[in-house]
Amino acid sequence: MPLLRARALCKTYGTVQAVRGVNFRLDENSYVTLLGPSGCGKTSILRMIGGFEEVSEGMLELDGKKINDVSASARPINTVFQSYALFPHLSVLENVGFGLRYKGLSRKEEREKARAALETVQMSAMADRRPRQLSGGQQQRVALARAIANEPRLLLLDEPLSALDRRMRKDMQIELKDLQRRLKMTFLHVTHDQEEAFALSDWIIVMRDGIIEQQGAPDTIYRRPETAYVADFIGGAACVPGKITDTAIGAYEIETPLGQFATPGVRGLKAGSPAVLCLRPEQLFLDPQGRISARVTHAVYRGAEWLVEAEAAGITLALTVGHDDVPEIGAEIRIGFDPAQVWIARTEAERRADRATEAKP
Amino acid sequence: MPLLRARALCKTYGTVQAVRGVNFRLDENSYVTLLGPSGCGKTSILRMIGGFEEVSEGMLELDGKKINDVSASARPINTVFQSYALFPHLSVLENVGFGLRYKGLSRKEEREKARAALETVQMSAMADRRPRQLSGGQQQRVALARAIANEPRLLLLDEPLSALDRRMRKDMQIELKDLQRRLKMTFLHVTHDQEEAFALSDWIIVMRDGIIEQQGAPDTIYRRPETAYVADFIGGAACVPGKITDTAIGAYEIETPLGQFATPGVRGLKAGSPAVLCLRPEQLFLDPQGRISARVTHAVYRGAEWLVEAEAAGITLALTVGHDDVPEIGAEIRIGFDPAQVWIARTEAERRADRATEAKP
Amino acid sequence: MSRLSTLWVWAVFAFMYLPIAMIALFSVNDSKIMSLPFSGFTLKWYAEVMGDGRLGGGFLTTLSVAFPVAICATLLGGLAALAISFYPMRGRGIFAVLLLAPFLIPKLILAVAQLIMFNETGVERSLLTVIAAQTVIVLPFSTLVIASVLIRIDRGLLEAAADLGASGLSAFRRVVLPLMANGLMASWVVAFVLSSAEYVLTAFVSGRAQPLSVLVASDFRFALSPSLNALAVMIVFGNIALVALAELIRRRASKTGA
Amino acid sequence: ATDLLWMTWENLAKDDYLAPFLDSHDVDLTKTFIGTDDEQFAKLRAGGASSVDLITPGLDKVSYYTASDLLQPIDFDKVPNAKLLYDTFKKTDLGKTDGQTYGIPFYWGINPIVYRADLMDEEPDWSVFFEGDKYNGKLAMRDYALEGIMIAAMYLGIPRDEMFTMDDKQLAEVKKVLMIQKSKLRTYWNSIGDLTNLFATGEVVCAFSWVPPYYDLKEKGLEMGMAKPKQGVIGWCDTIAVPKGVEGARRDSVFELVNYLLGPTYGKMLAYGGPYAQSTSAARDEIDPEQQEKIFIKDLSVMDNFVWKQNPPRYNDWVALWNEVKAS
Amino acid sequence: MSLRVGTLLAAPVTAFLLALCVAPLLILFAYSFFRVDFVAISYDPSFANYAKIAGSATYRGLILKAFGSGALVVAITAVIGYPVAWFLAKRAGAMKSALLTLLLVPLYSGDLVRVFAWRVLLGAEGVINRSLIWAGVTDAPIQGLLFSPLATHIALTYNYLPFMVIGLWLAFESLDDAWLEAAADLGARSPSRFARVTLPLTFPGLVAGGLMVFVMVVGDYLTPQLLGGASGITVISAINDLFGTAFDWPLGSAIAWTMLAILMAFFAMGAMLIRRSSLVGGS
Ligand SMILES: Nc1ncnc2c1ncn2[C@@H]1O[C@H](COP(=O)(O)OP(=O)(O)OP(=O)(O)O)[C@@H](O)[C@H]1O
Ligand SMILES: Nc1ncnc2c1ncn2[C@@H]1O[C@H](COP(=O)(O)OP(=O)(O)OP(=O)(O)O)[C@@H](O)[C@H]1O
Ligand SMILES: [Mg+2]
Ligand SMILES: [Mg+2]
Repeated sequence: MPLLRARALCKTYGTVQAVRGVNFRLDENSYVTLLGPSGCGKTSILRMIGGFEEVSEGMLELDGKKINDVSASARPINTVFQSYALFPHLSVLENVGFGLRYKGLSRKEEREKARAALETVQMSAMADRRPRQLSGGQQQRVALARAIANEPRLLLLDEPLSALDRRMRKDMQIELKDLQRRLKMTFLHVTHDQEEAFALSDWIIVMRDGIIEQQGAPDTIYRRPETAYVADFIGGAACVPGKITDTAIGAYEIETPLGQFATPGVRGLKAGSPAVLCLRPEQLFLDPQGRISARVTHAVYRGAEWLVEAEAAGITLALTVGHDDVPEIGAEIRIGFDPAQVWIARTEAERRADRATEAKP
Repeated sequence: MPLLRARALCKTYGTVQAVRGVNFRLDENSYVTLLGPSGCGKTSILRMIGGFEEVSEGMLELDGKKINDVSASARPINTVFQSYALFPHLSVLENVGFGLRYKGLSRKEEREKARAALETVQMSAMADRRPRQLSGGQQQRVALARAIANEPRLLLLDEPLSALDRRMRKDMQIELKDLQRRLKMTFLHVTHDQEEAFALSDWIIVMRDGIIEQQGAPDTIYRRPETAYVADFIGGAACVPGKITDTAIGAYEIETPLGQFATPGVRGLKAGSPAVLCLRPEQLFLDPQGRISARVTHAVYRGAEWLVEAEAAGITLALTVGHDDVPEIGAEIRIGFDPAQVWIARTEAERRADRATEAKP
Repeated sequence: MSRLSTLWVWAVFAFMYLPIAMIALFSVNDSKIMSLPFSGFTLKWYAEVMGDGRLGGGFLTTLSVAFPVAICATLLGGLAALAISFYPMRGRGIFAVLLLAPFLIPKLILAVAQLIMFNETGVERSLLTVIAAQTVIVLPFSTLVIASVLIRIDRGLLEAAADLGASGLSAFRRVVLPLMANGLMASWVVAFVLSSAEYVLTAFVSGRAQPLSVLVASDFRFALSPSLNALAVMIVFGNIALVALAELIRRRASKTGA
Repeated sequence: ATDLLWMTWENLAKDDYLAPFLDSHDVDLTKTFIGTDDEQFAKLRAGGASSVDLITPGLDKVSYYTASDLLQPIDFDKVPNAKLLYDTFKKTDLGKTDGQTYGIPFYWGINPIVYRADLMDEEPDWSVFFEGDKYNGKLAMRDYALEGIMIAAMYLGIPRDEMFTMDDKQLAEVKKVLMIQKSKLRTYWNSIGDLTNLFATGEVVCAFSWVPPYYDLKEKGLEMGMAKPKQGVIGWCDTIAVPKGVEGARRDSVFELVNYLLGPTYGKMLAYGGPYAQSTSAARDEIDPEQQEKIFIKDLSVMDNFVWKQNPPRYNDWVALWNEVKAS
Repeated sequence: MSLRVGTLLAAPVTAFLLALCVAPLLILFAYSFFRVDFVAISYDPSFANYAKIAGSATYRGLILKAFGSGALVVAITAVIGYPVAWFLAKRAGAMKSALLTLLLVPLYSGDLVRVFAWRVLLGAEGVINRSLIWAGVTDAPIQGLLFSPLATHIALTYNYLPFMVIGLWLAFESLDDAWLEAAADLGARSPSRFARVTLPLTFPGLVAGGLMVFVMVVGDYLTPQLLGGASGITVISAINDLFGTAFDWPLGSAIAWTMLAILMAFFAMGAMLIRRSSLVGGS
């Protein structure tokens, strides 16, 4: 039995449909991320699970029991808020110990437990400070300690790292992942940063406009995107529109403005139906024999390599290039790729049509 | 003559020394980024240049003339504020036209110029909206249009992209770079995101704790970091402490816990002095014949590849690994690299000592 | 929890309007005495108020005091609010205490003190002294109202204006003033209302011309005419109408974006 | 027109009383009403005399004003009706300083006990405020030190000539009975409108009062009684006085008004409207005997039995005592 | 932007307040050292008046009573006002400013008119007593409803509740909901949330609203006088008496200044409390 299950979960604010029927499950001892652009409904889902927002429609089950109407304070779920929401009038230690008051512990046990939680996030030295005397990263750890001190079954994290600089974020990612492994809790982490999602998750739920576009293991999401949207959002893939011409076993044949290719893809595409060919920057390479001829429009330095943008038959392709091979802007280049490595996904239009028929029965 | 020059610039707030004597120049028609972690003094520098904050010590020169005491409104410098600071009571067009009132233009010219600036950022269609009716990205463009409509010599941008999600940020980066090229203005862009700095800049100034750690072309910064701090902050390099044993021509010989290597490095290191060997993740590879023996501690999925962390002689090394080669956690691996490609930088301690002697005369 | 508090809020509002309801009932009660039981419906008390030349004159006096008080208080309050919340200044703490002082001094004490001062300095009591005295006690309110609007204005907008070439004055005129307009309006209404209701201070410092509030108070000494109830009802509903008007203006303004 | 401001009691300045004067004179009259004599004095003293043209101080209080140099002497040449003053008022020293009259007696009356005849068995006297507990919580007393202490003194039987110069021992006695009185009161009343309301709502059945509520409430159908206590009846007289700063045309108009106020037209209206007695005999003959009886001018000798209010030399102590009782 | 702009703006306001608020109070202060002789003020300074106040059980008692009343009404309005302020700040939405003003509007009916409305409501034969008798709760009217400290405090609560609500409302406006959610998240039920989070974090508003209410209650002499019955005297009405009836301005001034000094002490204490708690709380 999964720890938590969301069934046809909906959230409506007045006339705004923020979450429009999502289904997912969170297993025990797993790290799940909710990934999607701003405004897609991630926070709304988290807040319903936390109990801060009423479920408009659908159901939330914890251990198989409906918890729609259980109050926030009664759920074995804790949250690390995006803004940390540390109590400014309490010391770090008191913040961390806040929830332990309701566990029937003695004051001494309370303090000990809070200290242990602070230890876990390596913040024991600052136990007596006030939140405002801490840096952003330190506050974040206190928020984390406060949430884990309560030993919840499920820990919710709402973009906990978005305020940190890149390096600090990387360090915290590693700490979070370690912590989840050590404590064997389930973490549900909201982010709009795909790299963060990859770094952390056992399972990724990609959202858009209140619905789930795709969910699966990180590798599946990255390598087998179901829709052009996921391919673009996750891998920065160029999505070349085309039409399936053949559905031979193991691969599709697709006809695109860039040529015809035999390539694996999502299941269920039919001959004659439109589809997109997803080409990620690191799958493309400069190749004098390449089948695609393109004109360079931009070249962006990225430290370890360059990201070159080129236009071919009206389509913008991006590819990564080593320092020594960067072409001039405006140059004609030829681009190659291995058709067996790229992927065919559904078009947005078709995906929407599918969803409509799905929804009916 | 450079457009702007900062000489021994300092900013003190009460007892806080936010900027502690920085020297740099901005050339005409260049894109410069100020890069550094939170609180290092980036905004303070920008605000002194913009004229919103008094210079505590040192000098700012524009075209060779001191501008310390010129008021903000009299400087040919405009700013794109982090929070955009659009006037909520004015329409988009009126916002963009705001500064033109002080240029002695007729109302008609004013409107035309504002429209042209909106055209530049592709926002003409929204000329009559109020700022609150725009999305974050659109607001950002209006802020940009407002700043460039005044045709400043120098445009200051304070983390203009930090509020956007990753995909939108990438798009805006390309637009900004294009704009700077087309308008031939000088842009000074503040960020704490090294990728953003690389994507945009002709020149990067890396700051830390109110001082400049290093400045130079992006490639120099990336490939020839002067200090361990820059190597780590910019390239995520592992910095292995060691001691220079030989200063043969073209390369140093360095003795480290991982072994002895002959490697290029920053100028001026002497035999016997401490130094650090900087190993960036993409420079390391799994190699059964590799000289370094390590134990895997973490593996993080990053989509295109994995980032594996391993410990060797008490030092944590990170390396990127393809999907199919990811070792188990805890496994013993051997790591290799090409000594000619890596780099030796100064230790933090030495850098500080240098700075002290620099400061004296 | 939420339902309970809603109930509580309604109860509190009911409590606040309970005496008003009584006043309204007795303003149409056909008896000169304000006591139960009711004796029938009449509008004659309203007619009496309308027809009372003295009250009418008092009403005009009230207006001729309330308008300038509202303007002065809003003007001074605007300056004070700007000084305290928008433009940095030295000695802000002391200034804030000074601003709050009239609020913290029992009105009667202030009234007596002012009366003595006017007498000692030979200032004739007149509508001017009433206006000045009322402005003093309305000032903390109008400052508060305007400051609460100013606080919400992003200081960055001033910098943006300077950045675009606007001088301090021009930035004020083109940015701050339009953005604080709602606050000024609200302050004006609050000041007007407070001024027209004030009588402890007014009774002391008014000279020959007597505002309505003072007349009502002196009338009460002798005969509790129900027409005073009618007057109160008219004032309350007049105020509700004013407030509704201000609200309407605010809504319209916020729709257009300010 | 000449603008005049008259500071007075509301029931003296009804529009119809003044209409004949205003119709025949080019005067714009504004009235401002007072609640107590002392308030009138405090306002004038603090705010200066110049702000008012005509005031209505109590006869006992005129010395306050003259000592503060706030009044000008009455110009009897301009007030022919002053010749008609009753002898008592002609003879009294009150209102005069150095032989000059500053406050000319204007109207007078008594402060009786008013009670709800339907709710009280017998006519009360002052002792109802000090003895027995039948009417506990149903009584009211004016919140005014001078009268409050005078009543206690009358109840205690302190002679009239000692009343205003009581020594500490007598005052202590007074204080003791006032404390008893306080425990019997529903409340102290502050204005006559306030008291009328108290009677009408049934909160109070008996109070030391002024005359108007008796007639007002009777008119409204309540069974009211008015008692003149046998221990002594408090008599009062208010004067008209002209503040010092009034000069020129305004002064002329003011004295014309004063003369009118002491004349027959006004006197008659006051007798029926108030009902109050004027201090002159100008209108006496035009008033029918029943009304004369009401305002005590049928047999003028009653005036001799009144305890006229005076200004006690130790008034500050009286006020302090009164406050002590109230605060206890 | 130099400091001078703010100073320039503050100058006219400062001058105005110095002339019309501070100066009169200073004159009053000077008077408090003089003596009255019949109706003449004699200008030989002494501390006699202050000594008199210190020596008088009556005045000491009255000052104490005023502060007691103030504290009581502050407590009552705080209890009543908290949910209202919370509702206005967090639940009222677009109706916020309309509701706030509707809360204030009844006060414009005038103190005096309202006093008599209270008499009709609370009187022995008033609305409430009649209702109670009709409902069979009592068979005789409750006399103590009117002309009692109870009546005074009901009306005082009524008069100043809106000011407490305004103070608290301002504090609630800057109280981030996230803190309450965090508390709920950690298992705190609503009473505990209130005690451990809401109360400490809205404390500055409580102090500000409390000070306003306190001062106004202390200064209100009409309400106790007209509704409080035989014990309705207050220190302010005593001051009023001294200025009016007894013409003892110096003593009145001295009592007024004693009051002011104590109030200022309270104010300073309140300011300190706010500063301390905003050092701790706020953001
Ligand atoms: N209280 C609310 N009332 C009305 N609309 C709301 C409310 N909260 C959220 N929304 C809307 O619901 C949608 C989803 O909001 P949500 O906060 O869940 O997005 P999100 O995915 O968390 O975005 P972000 O990454 O920007 O935090 C948005 O369009 C938002 O405007
Ligand atoms: N007005 C101020 N008063 C006091 N200290 C200040 C003030 N402004 C900035 N500081 C301090 O000066 C230092 C530099 O601040 P600055 O804003 O320049 O940093 P930054 O590099 O822009 O950081 P971030 O990336 O977080 O914006 C910080 O330690 C900050 O706390
Ligand atoms: Mg969110
Ligand atoms: Mg900054």
